[in-house]
Amino acid sequence: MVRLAELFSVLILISAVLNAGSPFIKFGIKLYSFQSLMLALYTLMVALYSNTSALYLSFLFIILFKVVIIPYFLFNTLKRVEIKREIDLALGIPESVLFAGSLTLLSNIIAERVIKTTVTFGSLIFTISLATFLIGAMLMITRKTLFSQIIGFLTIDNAIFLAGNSFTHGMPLLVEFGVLFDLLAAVLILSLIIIHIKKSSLKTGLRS
Amino acid sequence: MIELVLAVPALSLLISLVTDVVYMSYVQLAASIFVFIAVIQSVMGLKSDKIFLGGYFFLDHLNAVILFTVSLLELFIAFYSFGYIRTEIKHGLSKRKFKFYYFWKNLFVLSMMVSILANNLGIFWIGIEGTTLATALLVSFNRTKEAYEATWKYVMMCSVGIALGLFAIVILYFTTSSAYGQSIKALSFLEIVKIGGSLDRNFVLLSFILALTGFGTKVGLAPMHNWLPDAHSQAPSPISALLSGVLLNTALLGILRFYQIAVSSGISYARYFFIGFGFLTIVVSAVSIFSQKDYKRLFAYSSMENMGLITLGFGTGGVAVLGSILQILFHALNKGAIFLSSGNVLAVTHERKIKKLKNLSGIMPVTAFMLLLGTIGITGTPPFSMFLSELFIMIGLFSFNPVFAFVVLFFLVLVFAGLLSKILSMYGNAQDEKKHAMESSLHPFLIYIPAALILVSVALLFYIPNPLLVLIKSAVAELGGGIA
Amino acid sequence: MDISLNYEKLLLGILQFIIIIALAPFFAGLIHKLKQNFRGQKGINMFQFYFNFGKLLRKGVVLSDEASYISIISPYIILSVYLIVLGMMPAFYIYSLFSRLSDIIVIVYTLGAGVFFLTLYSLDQGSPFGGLGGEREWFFTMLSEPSLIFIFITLAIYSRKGMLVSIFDFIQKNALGGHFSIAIPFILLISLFILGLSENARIPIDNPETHLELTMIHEAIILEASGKYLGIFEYSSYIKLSIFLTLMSLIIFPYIAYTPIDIPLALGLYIFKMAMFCFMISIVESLNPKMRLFRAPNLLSIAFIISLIAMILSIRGV
Amino acid sequence: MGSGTRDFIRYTGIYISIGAGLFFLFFPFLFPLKEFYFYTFPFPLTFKIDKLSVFFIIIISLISFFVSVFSITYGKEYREKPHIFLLTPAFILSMIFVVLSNDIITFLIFWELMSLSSFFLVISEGKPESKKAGLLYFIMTHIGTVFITAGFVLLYLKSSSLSFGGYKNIAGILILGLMITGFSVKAGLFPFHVWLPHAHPATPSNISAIMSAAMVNVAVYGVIRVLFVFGLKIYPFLGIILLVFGALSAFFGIMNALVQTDIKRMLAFSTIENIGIIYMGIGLSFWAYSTSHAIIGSLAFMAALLHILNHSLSKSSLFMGSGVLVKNVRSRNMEELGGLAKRMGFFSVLFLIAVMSISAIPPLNGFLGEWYLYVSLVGATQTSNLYIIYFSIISIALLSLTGAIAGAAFAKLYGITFLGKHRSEKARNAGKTGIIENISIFMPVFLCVAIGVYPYPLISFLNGVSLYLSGTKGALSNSGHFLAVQTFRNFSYSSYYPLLLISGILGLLFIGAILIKIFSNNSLRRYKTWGCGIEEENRAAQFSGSGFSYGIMKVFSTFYSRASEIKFDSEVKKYFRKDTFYSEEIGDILEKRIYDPIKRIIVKISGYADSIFETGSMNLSLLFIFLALVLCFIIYLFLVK
Repeated sequence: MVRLAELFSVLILISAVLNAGSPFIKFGIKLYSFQSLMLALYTLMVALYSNTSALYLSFLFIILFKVVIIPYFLFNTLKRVEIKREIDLALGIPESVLFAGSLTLLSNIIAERVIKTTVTFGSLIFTISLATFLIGAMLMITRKTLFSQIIGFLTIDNAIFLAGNSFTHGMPLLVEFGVLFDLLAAVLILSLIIIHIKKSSLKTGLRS
Repeated sequence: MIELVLAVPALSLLISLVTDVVYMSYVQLAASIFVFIAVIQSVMGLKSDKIFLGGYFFLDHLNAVILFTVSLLELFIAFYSFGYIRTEIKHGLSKRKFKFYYFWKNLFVLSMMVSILANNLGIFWIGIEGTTLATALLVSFNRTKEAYEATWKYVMMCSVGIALGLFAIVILYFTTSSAYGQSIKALSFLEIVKIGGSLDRNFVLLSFILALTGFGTKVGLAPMHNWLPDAHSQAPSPISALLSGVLLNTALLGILRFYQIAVSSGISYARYFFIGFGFLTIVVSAVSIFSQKDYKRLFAYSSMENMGLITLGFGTGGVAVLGSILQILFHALNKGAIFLSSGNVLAVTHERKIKKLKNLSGIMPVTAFMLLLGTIGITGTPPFSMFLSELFIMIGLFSFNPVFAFVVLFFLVLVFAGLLSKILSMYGNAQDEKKHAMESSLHPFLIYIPAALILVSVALLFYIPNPLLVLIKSAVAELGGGIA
Repeated sequence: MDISLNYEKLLLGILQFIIIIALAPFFAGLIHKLKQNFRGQKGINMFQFYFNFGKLLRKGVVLSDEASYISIISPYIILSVYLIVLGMMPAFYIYSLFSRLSDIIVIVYTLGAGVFFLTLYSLDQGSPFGGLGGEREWFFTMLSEPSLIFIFITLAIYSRKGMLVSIFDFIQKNALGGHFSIAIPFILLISLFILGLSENARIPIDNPETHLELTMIHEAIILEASGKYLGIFEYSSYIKLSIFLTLMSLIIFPYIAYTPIDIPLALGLYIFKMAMFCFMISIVESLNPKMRLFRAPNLLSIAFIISLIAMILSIRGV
Repeated sequence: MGSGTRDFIRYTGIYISIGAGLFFLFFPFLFPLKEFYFYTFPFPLTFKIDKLSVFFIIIISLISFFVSVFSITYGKEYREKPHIFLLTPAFILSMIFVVLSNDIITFLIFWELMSLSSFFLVISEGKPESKKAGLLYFIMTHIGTVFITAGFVLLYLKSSSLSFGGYKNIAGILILGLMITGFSVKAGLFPFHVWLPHAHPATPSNISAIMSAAMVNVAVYGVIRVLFVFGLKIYPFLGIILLVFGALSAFFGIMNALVQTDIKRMLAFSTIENIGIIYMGIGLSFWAYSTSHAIIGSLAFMAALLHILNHSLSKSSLFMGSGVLVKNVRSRNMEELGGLAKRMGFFSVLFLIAVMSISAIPPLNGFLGEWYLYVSLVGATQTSNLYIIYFSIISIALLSLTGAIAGAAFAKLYGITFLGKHRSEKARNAGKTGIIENISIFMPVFLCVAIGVYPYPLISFLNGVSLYLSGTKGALSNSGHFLAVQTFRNFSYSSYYPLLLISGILGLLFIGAILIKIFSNNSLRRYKTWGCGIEEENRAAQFSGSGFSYGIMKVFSTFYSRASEIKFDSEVKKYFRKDTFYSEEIGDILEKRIYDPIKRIIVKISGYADSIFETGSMNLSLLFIFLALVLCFIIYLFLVK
């Protein structure tokens, strides 16, 4: 079961790296959905392992919000603004992938350094969580399309969920639910703004 | 009684969905007064921590001060909004645009109250994120390209920042759950502080760092401040006042909670992070202020500078803590006055650029004068109350390190010079043609409220009511600062 | 030194005062005469300036349309200011009439008051030349004021006395007593001589004999004066010359009478010394051309440095 | 606002000012209580009267009283801006309370109130240049306040007392340096003086009179209080530094005053000069007291106090006079005035006396202060400390040079403004001065003369102040009717008999006038001034104000930043030019070479910061967040055990 959980967690990281390697937005949203599914499955594994009832509910919430509703909204918005791919990349695709790899290495170093006490799922999960977090951040920093930025943000969020659900065996349900709800609201609002910005211009050139 | 502080905004939030905006403004007045009275009732004479609503919320002296600040400023803002809506509608803005104004505003205030009063760190987080979302659509109120872009930046940056905050909470929970197990207690601030000494320091420090950078984004600490000038300049002026005056402090409260936890677990050097970020913020804002072209952005930078100073004060400790807490209150009032009077300017001229405004004292003498007074007040010049708080912060800084204090003072002078030169260049010349009529198109509240804020700011220098002083002193004691 | 008054001292003081006032035009005339003789001219009568003065007094006054009260009062003020400074000098009798006033700083500043009114006068008629003179007058005053102050202060430090009368009293007594260092007074004399030339509108700084508007200094100021006012100005300038000559004569070899009996000898010596200095001035004036205006600071800076050296020497000598 | 309301406000303000001036003039005598409080919360405002503050209160209230009386009629100029007259009493009262205040917070509150109200007064005329001046003034004064605050905070940390009572003789060199720098900014001492020549011309004349004659003194009060009461007297070199900066300030101020043609700007530079002289006195006396040369100390201190009073009296009357000129001629430019002595008889005499007083012409009061200073400087050359000997020699040289240039500058001021032919049509049509204006100028001028001629009661009062501060008995004696001071070690006196001097001059004047009257031809004829034979009347042929300072300016050209330009007619026919235009601008060299570059550098740095932080790029902003995070992580890795 632990092996399986580790597989899911590695898949989360892989999907994040894949995201870094693709300029296509639709694919990115699909990847996010997949990543969330992996997260949900991982949560399920943890729930089975530690037999915490709250985590089962958490699994359901993740499936509901992250795998279904949020991608749905994003697809919806995408349809309305009609963007297909990232055009203007601050960092080229090969470089991004290489960078993502080195970030993983970096997070492994940090994890080895920080975690000295034995944690249930070992330092691997921490590494993955941190690496996903950093890759998400990298996506946000290097991508100029608003969608990619949202996806980056959501990746960061997944990383935190991964961390939260692994070595703490689940946050209190109230908090988790609130977080998910806020996330949904954020994505909603961001989608709304994307549509409005699309009306005037496509890129974010904030200069007043 | 304290429960009402949460209940009343929630109730008026619901009411605002079904009522017309003009009627709602009356309801809002009543609600704000009610909240204010409730806050006074529960805050004054507060002896020890008060836990309520099943342990999810609590009131100690520190958040009582901030709660008081929020409700006081909110009261003024409610009155101002009353006139603001009428003026804007009179100037040709459609009523429809204001339809959700009160809804979002009440949501904003509610989530602010929630995060201030939250005992549970998770709930605090939810509240903070709630403020971001509630104000997001207020920032985009003008529905211009700039407004949407500012909103995008605001939501994105704050969300990322708060995601870091969430990470901090997760890591903290990880350490505390070893003591309390998988229960809600492990996220409860009061419980964590109790067992601070037994926590794993490495993790506490990590969570403190994450919280500082995460919530620091929301506070507007440099270099995470980039959303702040955009959002402040684009939001409607009453909302800018709330954003600048109290929202930043609410986020700061979160950092302070983590700081308290860090201190309780015996990390003594956490304060150097405060000093570093505070100083950097002051430097960045002081330097940036000279090249601002938009007056609301200018004041946003001034907010940044003040938050930097407050953070610095908390970091240096001692008397400076008293200064910082006073500064939170005074800055809210003073900045409120500034944003409200600049709101008047905006409402009349519809012009944001400093260069385009050359004759403010000719067009609207009273507002221009209030703007000037407020600007002078915000830099800590007597007879405005911020003098007192800055003096205390300075005393703390000087006892920390005189040379460093002097460097900080230098940057404060830069801020002063920048602000004053920009405002004076708008202020106007006597030779220019006078058009007094423009000010009379404003609703009288738009004049009275900033004036009242300035007056209160002056009055607080000479007379701080004893219960308030006791409250502040207890808050200082909670943060471990000595009082002169 | 005892500066308390009695009738004898007062009377003799007044007598001395009147004598040196009366002698003032004589020395000016002497310089003029000597100068003309050097040039090989026959020369005027030595007492010519008395006649000039009398003639000017007899003439009526033409006043400019633009003249205000300044034109009317300043000649008198200038005259009395110079008179009072002259009255401080213990020319040959120690208890000079205004000996009590003869504080070194007071002297310099009182002289300054004269210049002040002179320049006010120069501007009063709205003449194109008056201001020219006034400006140059201040130009030289400004350059010579520090030297003048230094000279007096050096004297004061040298003798450790604050008042001119006591200073010369000290110098005379110690000159006879053998404690007299000749160096400092001698250095001061050089400086004072240069200042005397500049303050009294002498060649090479100024040439009052020509009436070329672009170069004149003192004459430009009083260009509009006529009749008795011109007379007063002329007389004032003689008195100013007398002041400087007297100072020089006192510095180099003071012989001052303390009792009425010594007065004739002292007076004789005084006139002799003054005549010697007149001779020197006339030599200098004959040998030198007038300087360009902006070269004058060079000369005056030499005077300043000399007095500075004297001052430092006098301090270190203590 | 109706004109009736405006008048009401105006008169209310003026009468409050007059009342405040009169009240505080007698306040120390009416209420001989030493300390009093106002209970505010949480910090009470505490005040205390001692001999030093009495002196300054008297000066401030005296000047305020004169100027407020002056404002009764002069204020009609500003009837459109009645707020000036409401700010004036606030300004006056805050000055008085600064001097009275006895603890840090009170002091700073009133100090800044003073700055604030004067700032509003500076910008009250609402011209672009007054805004610029106000900005510069307020920024400079804020910098000064920062230094003062820093000093006070350090004092507080050292003594843990907020009240001045706890600060006796504890301030070390750092505190003294900070606070004196701060006060010097307000006083307008040499390197910090740049605000002053801008602020004074931009302000209504009655206010510039108060600012220059009273407010600057408040700063000097701060210096004296800090140095002599708070200061440890173990840093004699601090006194030398003050002496040197004072001398430089005096010299620099008067050099610039000389070349100005704007009357008020010129007076402002003269304020810098006089502050320099005051600082010389203070510095020398501090040096002397800290090296226990009590005699020199008390002499120099007397010089400083006297000069403070003299400067206030003459400068206030001069500024009021410039107000009269502005009101009647509508010009502050000397080159547009001229010939006013015939039009404004009594006023021009008053102005002349004030001018003489400030250029230290004996026997007026201005000379008295300088005399004390000279005497103390000469005394200082008699000490055994090499440094003070050389610096006092330099100071004597600079002081005498300053004195001479001051004479030139003020002769120019009076000569060009009042004498000669009218230089413009404005001056020809100048109005008459009012009685109240004349009276209000007469009062300080009368005091100038009175102090100059009969200073003995004042001297003994000031001696009391100096005794109070130093605790040692000086060597001042004014037995009978002369001032005699012991300058030299082995018992010799310098002395000055103002009464004898004035009676001597007047007597000689009288005798001379009578004699000449008797022996001369008294016929008088009026005729045109000689104009080289040209018959046409040409007022432009008169000597001009800028010409009057040309020679000195040329010799000291390094002290000025001069930019001159010759423009020709646009139609370039080389040998047949119709017109040429010559324009010349003389600026403050310090402003051009130091202050302006600093300003440019700050703006440049700000531009860089702007291009880094405000690119508007979302990605960059996020990058900054993560960079901050990474930085914190790195620090964290070091901190982790």
